[in-house]
Amino acid sequence: MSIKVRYFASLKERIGRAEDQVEFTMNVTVSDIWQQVNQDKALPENILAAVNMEYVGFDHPVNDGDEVAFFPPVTGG
Amino acid sequence: MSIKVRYFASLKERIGRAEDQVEFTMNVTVSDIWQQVNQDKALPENILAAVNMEYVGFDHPVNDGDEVAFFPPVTGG
Amino acid sequence: MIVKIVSESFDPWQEIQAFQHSAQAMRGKVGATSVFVGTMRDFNEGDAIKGMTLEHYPGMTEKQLCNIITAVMEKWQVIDVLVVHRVGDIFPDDPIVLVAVWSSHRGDAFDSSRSIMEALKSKAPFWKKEILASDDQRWVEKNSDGYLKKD
Amino acid sequence: MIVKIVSESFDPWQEIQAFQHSAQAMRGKVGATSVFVGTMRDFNEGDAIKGMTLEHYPGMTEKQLCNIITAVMEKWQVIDVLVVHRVGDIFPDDPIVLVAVWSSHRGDAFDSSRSIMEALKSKAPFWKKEILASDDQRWVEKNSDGYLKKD
Repeated sequence: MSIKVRYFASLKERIGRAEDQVEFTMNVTVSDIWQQVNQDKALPENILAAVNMEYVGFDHPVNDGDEVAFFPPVTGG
Repeated sequence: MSIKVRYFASLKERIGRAEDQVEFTMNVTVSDIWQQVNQDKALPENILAAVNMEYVGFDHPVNDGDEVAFFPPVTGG
Repeated sequence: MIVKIVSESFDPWQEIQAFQHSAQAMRGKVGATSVFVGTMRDFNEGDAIKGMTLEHYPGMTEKQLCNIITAVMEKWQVIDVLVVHRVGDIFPDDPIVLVAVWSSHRGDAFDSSRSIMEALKSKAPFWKKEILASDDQRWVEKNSDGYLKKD
Repeated sequence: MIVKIVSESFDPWQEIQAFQHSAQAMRGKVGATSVFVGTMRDFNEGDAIKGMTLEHYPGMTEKQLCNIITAVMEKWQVIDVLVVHRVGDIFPDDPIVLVAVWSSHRGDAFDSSRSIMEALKSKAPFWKKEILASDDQRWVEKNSDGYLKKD
């Protein structure tokens, strides 16, 4: 299955990419996605995750075609 | 001494006057003023008093030249 | 601080724009503006209302509003305040009151504008007389707590 | 409910006037309008700031703002809501966010506008990068609690 992974703000700069496209053959969680695409990097503190534009925990399952996003605490308003 | 007494809103309509001018020869309180000018009428419930445009209790002293006002609860805004 | 009692209809958004235009010293310092506008509804306590007369106590009204704003500016970090209140004959949809607070931070702005409104409702000498659809008139006896009760 | 993400400068007072003009159905029903406007300051955390870039997550930002407003409209008695938020390059004194709530009563209006702002600050995916007077850039790490600390 194919998953789009997106990064925003300071995390995007830190990783040096705005997005990744990853393929899996088995069921995975948000946490698995991070491990797969950023093997050399520990998850920075306070990073939030979203699947299909809704906030989720890192144990949330990810399905084929989902968009997963990682980003730092929001600072709008 | 000479005191101006003013009434507002529903109290003004009830009393039938917007103001009175009263003369006293001795020290008086807000309560004395009401008694003097409205001898036949008990003070309606919830009526507020002001002396020189500041809220006061009914035992507040009144001096020569003061303006005393009586009115119902305020309903602005 | 500006406090205005007006006997003609006013546009709260134009009042704010004019205030900001003349208060150039706030530019860059303001991070938060909290505004409340009270307008006349065409219903109250289950009755259709077609008009209203707002009486006030000239002099005391301004004095009490200044007292209220001064107390709020001592409690919260506020840059400036504008209060405009209508008196006289008004009709549904007319603005009755505008409270605007400029501050550097949102908490100070929200808290102080609300505090001014609540104090105005309980201490500023204004009185409303409603004209019902039937042409009957009645004095509003007291202000509500500010929430619509769910049925 | 209207939610707008804009990449050009906007005038919050004109946005409100335009919204009210097109929402004629509210006329006579609205007794309370509570508005919050966040503007860019020229200082933050002790440093002079000359500009800012606001990044967002297109799609998720709108979705989260709609979620926030829907939850607020379930909790309080609200007639309508307008939220406008700026993205892109901004400068001191530029409006960043507008939250406007129309309600029949003031308590519902105040509570819901504040609740929308607090939720927006913690849940809507926007990120600020500040450009200091020195030309150094830095990401704002987290939003403040909204109060200026007295010295």
